[in-house]
Amino acid sequence: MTELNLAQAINSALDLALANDQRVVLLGEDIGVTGGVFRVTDGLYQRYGGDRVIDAPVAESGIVGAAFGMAIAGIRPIVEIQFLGFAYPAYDQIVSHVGRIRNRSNHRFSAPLVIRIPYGGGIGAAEHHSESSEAIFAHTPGIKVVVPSTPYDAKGMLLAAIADPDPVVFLEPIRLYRAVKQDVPDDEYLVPLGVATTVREGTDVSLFSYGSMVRESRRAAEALSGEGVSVEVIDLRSLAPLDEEAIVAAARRTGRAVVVTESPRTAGMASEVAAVVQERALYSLLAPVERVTGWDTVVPLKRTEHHHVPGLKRISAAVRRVMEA
Amino acid sequence: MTELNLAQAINSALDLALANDQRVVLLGEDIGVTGGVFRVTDGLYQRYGGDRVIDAPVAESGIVGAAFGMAIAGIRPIVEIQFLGFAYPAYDQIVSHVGRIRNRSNHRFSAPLVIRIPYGGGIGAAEHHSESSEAIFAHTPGIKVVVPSTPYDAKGMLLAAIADPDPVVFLEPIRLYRAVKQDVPDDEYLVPLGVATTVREGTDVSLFSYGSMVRESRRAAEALSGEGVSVEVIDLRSLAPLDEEAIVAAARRTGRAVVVTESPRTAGMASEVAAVVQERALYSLLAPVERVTGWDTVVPLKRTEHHHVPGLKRISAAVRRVMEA
Amino acid sequence: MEPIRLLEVDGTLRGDPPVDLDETRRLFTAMVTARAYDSKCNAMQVQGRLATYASFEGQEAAQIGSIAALRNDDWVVATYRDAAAMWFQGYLWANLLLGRMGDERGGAPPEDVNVLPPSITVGAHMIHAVGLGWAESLQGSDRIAMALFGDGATSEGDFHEAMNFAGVFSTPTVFLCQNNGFAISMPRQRQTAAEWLTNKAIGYGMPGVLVDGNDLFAMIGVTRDAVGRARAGDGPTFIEALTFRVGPHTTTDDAARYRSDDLVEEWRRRDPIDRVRLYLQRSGGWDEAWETELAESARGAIEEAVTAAESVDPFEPGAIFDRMYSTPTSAMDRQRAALRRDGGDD
Amino acid sequence: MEPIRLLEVDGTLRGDPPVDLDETRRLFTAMVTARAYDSKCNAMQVQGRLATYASFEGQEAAQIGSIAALRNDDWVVATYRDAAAMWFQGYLWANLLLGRMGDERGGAPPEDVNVLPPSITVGAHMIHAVGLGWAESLQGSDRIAMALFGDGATSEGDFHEAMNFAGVFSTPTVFLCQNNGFAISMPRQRQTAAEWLTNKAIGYGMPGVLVDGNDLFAMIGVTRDAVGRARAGDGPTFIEALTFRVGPHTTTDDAARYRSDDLVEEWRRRDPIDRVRLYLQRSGGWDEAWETELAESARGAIEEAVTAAESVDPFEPGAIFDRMYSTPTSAMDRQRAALRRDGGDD
Ligand SMILES: Cc1ncc(C[n+]2csc(CCOP(=O)(O)OP(=O)(O)O)c2C)c(N)n1
Ligand SMILES: Cc1ncc(C[n+]2csc(CCOP(=O)(O)OP(=O)(O)O)c2C)c(N)n1
Ligand SMILES: [Mg+2]
Ligand SMILES: [Mg+2]
Repeated sequence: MTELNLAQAINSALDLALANDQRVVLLGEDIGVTGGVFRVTDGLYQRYGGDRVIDAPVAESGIVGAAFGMAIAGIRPIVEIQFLGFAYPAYDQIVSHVGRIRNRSNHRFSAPLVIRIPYGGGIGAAEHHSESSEAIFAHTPGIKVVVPSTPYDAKGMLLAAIADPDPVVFLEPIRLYRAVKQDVPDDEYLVPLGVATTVREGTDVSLFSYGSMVRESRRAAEALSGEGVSVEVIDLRSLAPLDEEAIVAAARRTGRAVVVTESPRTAGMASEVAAVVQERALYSLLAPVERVTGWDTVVPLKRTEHHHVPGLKRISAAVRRVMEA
Repeated sequence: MTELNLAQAINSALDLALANDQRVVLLGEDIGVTGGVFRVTDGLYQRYGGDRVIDAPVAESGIVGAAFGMAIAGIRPIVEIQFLGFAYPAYDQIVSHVGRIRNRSNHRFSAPLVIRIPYGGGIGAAEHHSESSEAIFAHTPGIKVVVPSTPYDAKGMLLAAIADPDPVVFLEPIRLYRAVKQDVPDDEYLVPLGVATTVREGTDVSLFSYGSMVRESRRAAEALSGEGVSVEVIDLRSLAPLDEEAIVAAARRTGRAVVVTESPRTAGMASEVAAVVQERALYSLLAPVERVTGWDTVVPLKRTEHHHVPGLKRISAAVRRVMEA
Repeated sequence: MEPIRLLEVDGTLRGDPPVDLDETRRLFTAMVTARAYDSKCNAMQVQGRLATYASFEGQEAAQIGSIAALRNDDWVVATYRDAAAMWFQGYLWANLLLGRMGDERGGAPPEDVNVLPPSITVGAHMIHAVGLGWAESLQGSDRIAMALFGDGATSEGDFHEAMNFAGVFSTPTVFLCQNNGFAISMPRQRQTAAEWLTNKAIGYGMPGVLVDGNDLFAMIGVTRDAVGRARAGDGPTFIEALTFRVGPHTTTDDAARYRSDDLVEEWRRRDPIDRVRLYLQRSGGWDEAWETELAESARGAIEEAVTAAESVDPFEPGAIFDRMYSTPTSAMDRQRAALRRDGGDD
Repeated sequence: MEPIRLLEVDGTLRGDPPVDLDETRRLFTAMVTARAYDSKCNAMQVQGRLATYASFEGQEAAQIGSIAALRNDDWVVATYRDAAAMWFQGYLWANLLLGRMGDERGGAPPEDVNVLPPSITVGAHMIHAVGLGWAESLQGSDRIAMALFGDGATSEGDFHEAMNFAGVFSTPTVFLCQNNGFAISMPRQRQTAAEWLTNKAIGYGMPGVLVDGNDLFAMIGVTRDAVGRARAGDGPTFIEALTFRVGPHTTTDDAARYRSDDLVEEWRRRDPIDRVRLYLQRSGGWDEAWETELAESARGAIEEAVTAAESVDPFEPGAIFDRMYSTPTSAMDRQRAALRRDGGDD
């Protein structure tokens, strides 16, 4: 056990994967010599050399496309895209090829690669550096999309993603990279993909979120307990596939649901969760499912970003609303 | 008035726009000399010349990016992407630039361009030729996303899109290009964007759809009337912005809603509509909103495509279910 | 720049042939077989037995010649127009047909054949070849990867990234561009202002070769050199093979809209099969009975493949949920149940 | 290949100067002013008054020299590292600062200034310059467009598509690549195996020029030629300006991880401002009092801009909904109401 923050936990997972499986290779911009813009790959180039930890030209489509080819031929590539806002040039490779090769070759070929992408706002970053467009990946057939919110989950889910025989988009909440430390086992362990987890028990309302919004949801839950509201917080962890059973069970239990994401609202994950809840738990609902989301706007720059990324105030307001309904 | 099919109606709109506004320019692959793979631009190159109807190299990002620059400098480009499956390479330009310039320049610059894209399946086309990923565009801030389902709407909505001071993604249901003819005015007229329309009256259930799914929904409505179910069919027409008022009013009126799309299910437009309905019409709902969608799979090839794209059978089953709930 | 040519249009040879007479006869047979496949597909499409079909008539030397320079286990990543190449590397005609009938099982070549299913997205697949070859090097194998693509594909950003990665990482990749003069309706001159596509190679620090793509021998020669370099660890090569598609872009295309019959006739006179026949005749490696017989057995092989493809049973409805992941996810299971409940449409 | 150079490191001239002494003094002043801005920004970032900042120290000649060859109304599309160029084309320091403070209003240059807000996505903006210039030609104007970008940007697919479109459509575009040796941590040699980026131009059928980017005069000369060609309707040009960023990639970068102090020192000796000062001294166009004064007033101008930027009032909460569309859509209105109801977080 070592106390690690989320970035260090990911580094530890990558280190183990590189050490234990010769097929594992890292590929990305500035991940080698400098250890990545967030230092998540720190020290790995020095430890495993430039053939295992590969600094790539500035070309996201090329990086994902090359990794895709590598994966088909037996390598286990782990790609880093510098920020989610720079993943769009690679979107065609992901939707048209990475997510399809198993289907289009009827299992003859597969592409077990992991695409790690820091995402999300809340730190007043420059344009394009605060994207939260995870829904477009969750909407993409043939891939899995997961988001850890704790160091423990980050390591175990990344190791599970690497072991997965199918492609996984692994989103890392920038805002949580160094936010908290947690005891994390030194050895390999797997946190299964596709499974949500309850991070706080509660009986009045179910709060669904993932990534950095889990922390905001917990903050709100704590605050609301002072008002006598018992809020359950569920970390979805996996966006594709979504753990519908966990969602539906919680909604049926409490009868009140709020979903929190920092992404654009229209056709985002909050809408998906709301659709599922009403579909399978309608008759238990005591109030409409509230969506607390980023707006359908570009993430505003530092000066107004707090009007966009949900936090204590907006989450609490939504919870109070479902309580009063 | 002339009887036109949907492809001809679009051709007529383009013809008028080119004739009436010197700033209008068409840009796309094979749109000139041959008139486009669907012949939608037939005759326009011959009429307006290669400086107005521009055949571009095979490079979707370049086409959209160049049109974006053109639009900023006073041209009104209308881009054609050959199929929605080939729009992904241009996605970065759309999300990172086309939808952002007004915001990032605080209105100093804007990009009034139209991106026309044939979409959807049901005709047994080759891989990548049947995509229905409109949700990723609806999820993209700063653009409008519209889908006509009739020749009349196609012409009027395209002219409205061209006149719009903001970028519009204009999706054209491939399956309907030549499916029906309709009397269409010869002159210019506008069908306002952002507004849904009721295409069939009914009192028991509201069926929401757009594009080629409107026709399937109508077929189902007709069939169900034989079973004594009165089905209202609403053509959403605009996905961003969504006409929430129309959706909510209908759901409150009938108390039963079914949404039909041919796109992947998770985080698709059907989820958005379901989320809106439960949010604002929960207490009127007599049954959960049903989503009839494509699956979270690649669109299957010809031999099994009919297991994927919704039609009479699946829509009717959903309507019966909400009736029985 | 003059394209490399070994075999003149009249069948006379410049210098030494790259292969002996037996191998030439084998490759001639392959080209004739491929053409038989091509005309069968065109016919079947008209009969509604195949979906849209993209003919490769006229490009047989470029495809068979380049593949002839590969080893059996090398990787090939090609397009919708490269059925001849794919087949010659071991893909089955029956699978190619099955794909054109709209059946995903067509995308699966035999286990020991390293050929990806045909790429329909223009441009995206070249970087896959880069990754495949790279993976082989990383694993200590000397397998190489060849990407086949058209002149139009060189306009896509992904072409650039593929070429650039191959240069930077010196991957064992052969970029075989069949410049057949058109990308659907657009002539090569509208794809780029460069005089030759070959001019692009220097921008990636790699050798570029211009070759007569209708010359079987020249194709074998330049590809062999490129493959040799790649296998020796000396990096990638770009080959521009000048050729022509005699047919329309696909069966839905009307080529008369954008090119003249004269141009087609001009290229028919440079037919890649005729040229080898003339050479064989000059070299005493041909007689009519032999060709009649091989044409006969080529047609027979294609008919067999058609029968095989057409007798494949349809998928069961649920199959689409089994193909997406190694093990169906919870979403696949839920959706399979929904399809089972409501039934698919038609 | 040898880069074009007019001014030696010691300030001696090869051939004729492209501008007279007065203009040289004006451009020297501009470079000094730009550097004052750069050091102010670095200082403000440390104080937490600016978000991440990307220094252009060492690249002043490349930016001021190239812009000097433009007309006032020409278009400029540049990156996060090109503040000197943008300002010299008319963008206000105050707006550049405002942007770095995290305020969208920084993205709006004055009405008559044709400079887009700085591009942060690497690669995507060059094609915008192609479209801008193209639009001008289509409208009968002789305005041209210049794109500024780095060596790293040449690896993106969008670079390729931009260069290719410019070639095919012969648009009035100047591609100004500031090859400053690194893309974050990656040296130029890791971006491409080509010997020079200039080698890429031939692949697009356009002229490519290699120039000493720390030489103000050479920059003016080659850009003027390129602009002249573009304005005359003779199409695009690619310029590779060899330069160096003396500072780290941005204020969050630790350049010591990937490059040596020796390399930095070597480039400091080629400082673009020093070189012009030496030339002015040789030509009798310089005295210390003059430089002291101009440095003083440069700092004054920057301080004024800082004050202006820092006194801009914050946005009202609802402003984000007004910036997205010409007229807010129904979605914007609904979401504005929701924000008003619940309040924004902090
Ligand atoms: C990304 C993408 N854009 C557009 C298309 C539509 N399309 C199919 S083939 C083709 C032309 C390709 O020309 P070329 O690369 O020369 O190959 P050829 O067909 O001549 O063999 C186009 C534009 C596509 N399949 N993929
Ligand atoms: C599409 C995209 N990918 C990655 C990044 C992250 N990034 C920012 S600057 C940079 C390096 C750019 O290098 P270069 O083009 O040489 O410009 P320089 O910073 O040296 O001026 C990278 C990779 C980005 N901004 N956009
Ligand atoms: Mg071609
Ligand atoms: Mg650089």
